[in-house]
Amino acid sequence: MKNFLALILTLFLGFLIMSSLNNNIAFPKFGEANIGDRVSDAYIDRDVTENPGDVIFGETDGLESGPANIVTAIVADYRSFDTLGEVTVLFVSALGVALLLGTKKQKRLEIDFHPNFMLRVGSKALFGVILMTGIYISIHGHLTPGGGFPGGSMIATSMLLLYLADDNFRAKVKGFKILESIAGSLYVLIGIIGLIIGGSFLVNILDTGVIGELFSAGIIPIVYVLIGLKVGSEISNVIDNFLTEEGA
Amino acid sequence: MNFASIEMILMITLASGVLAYLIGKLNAKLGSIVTILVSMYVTIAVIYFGYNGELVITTEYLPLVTFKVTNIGLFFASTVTFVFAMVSFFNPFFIDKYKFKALYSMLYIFSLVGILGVFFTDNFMTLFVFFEFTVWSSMFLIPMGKSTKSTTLYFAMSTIGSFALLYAIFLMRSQSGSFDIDQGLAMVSGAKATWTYILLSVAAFAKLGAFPLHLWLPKVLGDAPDPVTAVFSGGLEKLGAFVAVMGLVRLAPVSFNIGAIDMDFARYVIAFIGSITIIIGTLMAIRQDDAKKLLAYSSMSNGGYIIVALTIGNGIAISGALYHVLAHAIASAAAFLAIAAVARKTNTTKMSELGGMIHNMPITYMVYLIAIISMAGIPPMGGFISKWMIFQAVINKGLPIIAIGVFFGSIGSFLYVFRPLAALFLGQQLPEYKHLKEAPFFMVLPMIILSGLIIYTGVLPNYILGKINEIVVDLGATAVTITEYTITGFNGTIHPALISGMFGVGVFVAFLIFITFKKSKKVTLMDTYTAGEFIYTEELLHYSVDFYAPLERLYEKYIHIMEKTYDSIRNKIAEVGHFFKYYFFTNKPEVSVFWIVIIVSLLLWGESLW
Amino acid sequence: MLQYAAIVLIMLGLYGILTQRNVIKIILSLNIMEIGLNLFIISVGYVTDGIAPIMTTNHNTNSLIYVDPLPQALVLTAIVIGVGTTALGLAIAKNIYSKYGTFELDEMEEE
Amino acid sequence: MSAVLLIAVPLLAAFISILNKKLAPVLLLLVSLFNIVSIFFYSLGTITIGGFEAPYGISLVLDNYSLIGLIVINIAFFLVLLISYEKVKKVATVLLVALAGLNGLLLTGDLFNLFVFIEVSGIAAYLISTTNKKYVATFNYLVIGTVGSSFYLLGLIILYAMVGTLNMSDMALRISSEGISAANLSLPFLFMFIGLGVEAKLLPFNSWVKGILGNSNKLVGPMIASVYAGTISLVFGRILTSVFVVSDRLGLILTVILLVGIVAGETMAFASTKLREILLYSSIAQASLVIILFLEGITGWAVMMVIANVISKLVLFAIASYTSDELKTDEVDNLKGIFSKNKIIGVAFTIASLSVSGLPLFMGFVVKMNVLTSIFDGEDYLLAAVILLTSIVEGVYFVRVLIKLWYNKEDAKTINYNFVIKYIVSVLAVLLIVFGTYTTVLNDQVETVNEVFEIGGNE
Repeated sequence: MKNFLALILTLFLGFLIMSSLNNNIAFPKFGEANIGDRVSDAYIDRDVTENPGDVIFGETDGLESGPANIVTAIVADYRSFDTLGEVTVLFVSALGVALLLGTKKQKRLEIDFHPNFMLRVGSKALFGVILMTGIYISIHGHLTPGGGFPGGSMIATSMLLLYLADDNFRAKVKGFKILESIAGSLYVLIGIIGLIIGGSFLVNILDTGVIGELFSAGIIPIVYVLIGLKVGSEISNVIDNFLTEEGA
Repeated sequence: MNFASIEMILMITLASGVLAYLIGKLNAKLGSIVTILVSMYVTIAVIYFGYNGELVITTEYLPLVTFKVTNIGLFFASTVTFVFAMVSFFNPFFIDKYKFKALYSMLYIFSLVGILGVFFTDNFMTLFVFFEFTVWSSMFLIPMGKSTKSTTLYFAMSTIGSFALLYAIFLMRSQSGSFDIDQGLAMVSGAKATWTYILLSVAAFAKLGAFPLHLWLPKVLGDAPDPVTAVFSGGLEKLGAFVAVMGLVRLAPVSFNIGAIDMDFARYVIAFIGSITIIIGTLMAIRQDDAKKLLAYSSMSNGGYIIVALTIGNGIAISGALYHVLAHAIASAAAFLAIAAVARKTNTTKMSELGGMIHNMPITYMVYLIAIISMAGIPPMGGFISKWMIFQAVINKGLPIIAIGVFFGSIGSFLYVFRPLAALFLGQQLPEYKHLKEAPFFMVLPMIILSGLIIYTGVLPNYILGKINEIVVDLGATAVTITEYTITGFNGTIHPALISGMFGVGVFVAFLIFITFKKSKKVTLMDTYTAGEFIYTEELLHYSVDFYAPLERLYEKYIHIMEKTYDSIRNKIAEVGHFFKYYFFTNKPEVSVFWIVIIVSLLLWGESLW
Repeated sequence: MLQYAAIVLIMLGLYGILTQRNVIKIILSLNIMEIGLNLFIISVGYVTDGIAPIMTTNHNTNSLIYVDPLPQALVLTAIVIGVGTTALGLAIAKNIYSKYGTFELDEMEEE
Repeated sequence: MSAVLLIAVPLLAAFISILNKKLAPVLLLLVSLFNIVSIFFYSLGTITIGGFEAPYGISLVLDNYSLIGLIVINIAFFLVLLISYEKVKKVATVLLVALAGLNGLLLTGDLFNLFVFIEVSGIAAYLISTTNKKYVATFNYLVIGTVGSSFYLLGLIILYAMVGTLNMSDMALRISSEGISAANLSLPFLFMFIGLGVEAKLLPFNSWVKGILGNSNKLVGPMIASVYAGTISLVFGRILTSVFVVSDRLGLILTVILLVGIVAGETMAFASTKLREILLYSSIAQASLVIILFLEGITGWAVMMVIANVISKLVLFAIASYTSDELKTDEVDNLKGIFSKNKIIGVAFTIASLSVSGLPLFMGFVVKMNVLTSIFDGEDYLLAAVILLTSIVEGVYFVRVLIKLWYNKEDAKTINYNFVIKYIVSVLAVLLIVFGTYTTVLNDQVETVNEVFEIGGNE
């Protein structure tokens, strides 16, 4: 009965939302969004502060925001403050997981599965590759799809692999903590330096370079590496917390 | 510095409230002595300077706080501060009984501040602030007495009253554009006038303890500390009368006119409720065992007289009502103080547990006698004058149904006021109270002053009536014709002094006869027997228990109706609360989500339908 | 249409939260709802025939038709926040399990 | 100096504080103190972040509205830390993040940034609430909070699709210039309203409150009921006054829902017998009332009411939670007479509750009177009647509690309230009296707040 009622309700609500959106003349139909009316138009044209004309990959330099990946430009430059908040959310929830699951962790969680030698060694080999990919993705966030968050997750995945493939493995949690702390603090410090030098928080104080080159976009690659390290260490921390328990 | 400016009086009083607290922390008795000094100071300042026209307003301190001396404010203030001053003499003798001694002194003074502020302002907001101030400072006095239970009830009823007042204030403001009292009352019109009339009546009823908001009165007066009861009955209750004058007399409700008696319907309804108040007060007073509660119900029924008189609203009615305010204030203060004096020694106010106190406390007995004679409206006391004027007005207006209530109350009061007299002071003396002495001098003194005043108001009412006439003229009615010794009503003229003289002679003759031909013999309580058996235990076969049993049986079934009503209101509120708790706070996350879904759905559905 | 699919997912998540009494399943329902929401966010920025908002050697100028990059940036934030909440939820779930020995809300004693 | 430091410094401290557990609480106090002091040095205006002008970059808005909020919330936050210092130690980093989140909520001028800060402070709140050790309650909070913020985000995205901006003032501008009808806006606004309503404890989206505040310890109680509630109310106020264009119909319906919330809150408090429950239900009613005032456009006094609530709820919940921490019970009947043994605490509690129920001499009264004046000016007689009627109920249960806690029992337990809480609650109580008698301050503040919104908002 309860389930049926819930079904009816959710169906009803879904139908109402759909029809309401459908009848809403101001709401653009799927695929008919007019970007020209939106703020994102300026992000694509990079003409928030001044109009650089047509931006051409590999040629235009000195843009207000340098990444070739426009999403990165938004995430790490135009709306970098959101990203700081986002990092904080992840930070505080990782911290919360650590708080909730106890701090006196000594040993791995007992699981029935015992990996064999091949798996252990093989996964260690794979670990390096995944780690490197993660770092690569973080560093190239301003050029290609990806960036600090996927890169960081990938770094954490490599740790997860080690955890799963070896039931005795423990990472040095203390190291993660230091890394996390330094990366986070640096992010904020970069912001504050920007405030001191550039007059506003998180302003891009470095030269943005030529769009499309690896060493371009000013602080964005730095920020993304920091985010990558931070996210990686945080998620690794979370993994560690879930896979260990109190004991000898 | 002008010590007779209203701001100064209020400031000094407020400051000495704090001072009383601080001193009271060091020595409780000293703190309570401060209350005497302060209330004496206030009384003298108000009465002496006020009636010499020297009470002034020096500056306007705050935007919404303004003061004004009016005749009616002065009249009420003198009455109430006088009561406060008289009662304050009792404080040092009772202070040891309270749990928070220093606080008691402070709150006592704060109540006085609040009440003064109400009477001396021409601004509704100021009036309301002080009104509420009085409520909460007097509220915390109650639980220091016998029981803490009635405090909440008092607060609830008072708040109903004060919020009705507040709503009325805002209604008037919406038409007059300011919080000025005179403007507000003058400019409100149409349906809003009727609403204001009703709301102000509710406010007055709540404070006066009139039906159906009367329930707090007996409970609070039964529970509160003994001196405080006198303050409530003689002082704080009169706030209601003040508001009633404002609403019932100065406003003209617009409903429809009842042609036969030339009276507005809304007004008639209020008058009717007033007369019901009288009847219920009387009936309930008759069946009480606790002397304080009995007097409380009598206060209630006296409040009914004031309401009835004010609704009639012609000169003689208004001056009757105002005179009744004064007469009842001092009479009930005296009566409550007398009972407090007894209770201080015996620790009870139950009539069935007392008796024969006349042998120990003759002066207290006399004071009580005088007070109740006044309350019953018998010459030569003040209560007679006011009731006479009210009767005049009611009869002249030709309100048969209401007159029934008024006369019933008058007769009924004969039935009940003499019961405590007989039970407490007369009759057989209880052995355990044999060695009690008369109250100390400083308790007797205010009681004597009060009884002197009761007699004065009964014998020579003309000076005070002259002052009241000024108020009556202010209110726009015709003044009552008075000469030095006479008052002229609608169908005759009385000479209070003459009546009193004759009455005095009669009493004197009776007393002589009583002394000369005394035939009774004084016996102890144990000197009796029933059905041939001697009594061996000292239990009291008290004759004032179930005194009016046959009468009580007539309405026994109905007496708890109001209590039940309020209980059920309370239960309903709690039920609603439980309902909400049950459906919204169940410790299940899906409940909130469910409501979110429901509300979004309904609203969207509504939007799409419209 | 993609937006409708997204709304269906959101409703599915809501249905799960409304009906499930298992802590883990509730967290899963939350996740489904968040995925639906993310899909919806992305769908809002879609432009027919638009390309991914990344300049490359192939699409080397900003005068092309890109899809709206802002919702994509927002969705990134939303995803990360979702991860954070989920991790926290799971940690609380683990604590609940070690306290009551069950994930079923109905089997726990009332606090 | 830029007001962004109010957010950045706590964040920096939070990141550093995980390195040393012992240092973290000290850092927390220092940062909180720094925030309080530094507020007075910032100049008013819009602060751009990353050097990009609004609406393209995120901007923070420091106007008189957010300034008042910042001052009150930061000071209240600091006081809560002092009251519950031994509880703070374990969650110091979380509290630093919470501080950043709360300041962000008050400052931000961007709707999506607001969502991020809702999550930041929300997750911090979930973690703070775990110190109650009632995990199911926290779980409820998390689920409902997440659903709520998801709804907020959904509404926000729909709004973005329609208008094409995320900045608050730009959004308001575009809505009026493009002439989007209120009917079309009602869907996203409704979603956002509900999303914020969950955090602001509006009935019926608030079943989490009972579990969290009903079991609160001396950190959670004042933190959630006073600091968080105040912040969310102010955020709500900003959005309702400067972004939302509520159609008359929707406004009416929301007002009715909120009125039901007031009635429900007061009656539930009336029906409760536990001290913390009484307080939490009463704060539900207050929250609803504040939102109604914002909806009605009585912004200035609504802000004052928020401040009055922050102060008085801080006192009430600090005392109630401290007491129930010590005695392991919060049944009012078991607490009879405790105030007669702890007079200072008792007086502060009395003053705070009298202020909440709106008796004169105290801040709550001044606020209530002015609010009523404005409501009557708007000729909303029914609303005024409901507020007054519920106030009676409110006063009755507060008086009932007060009388019980002061009287009735000779062998009342003595509780050792430490001197910190004694000082803090008495200072706050004095503050309530000062604001209740010296009303000029309040009037001035109300005018400055109203000016913010009359001159076309927060440019």
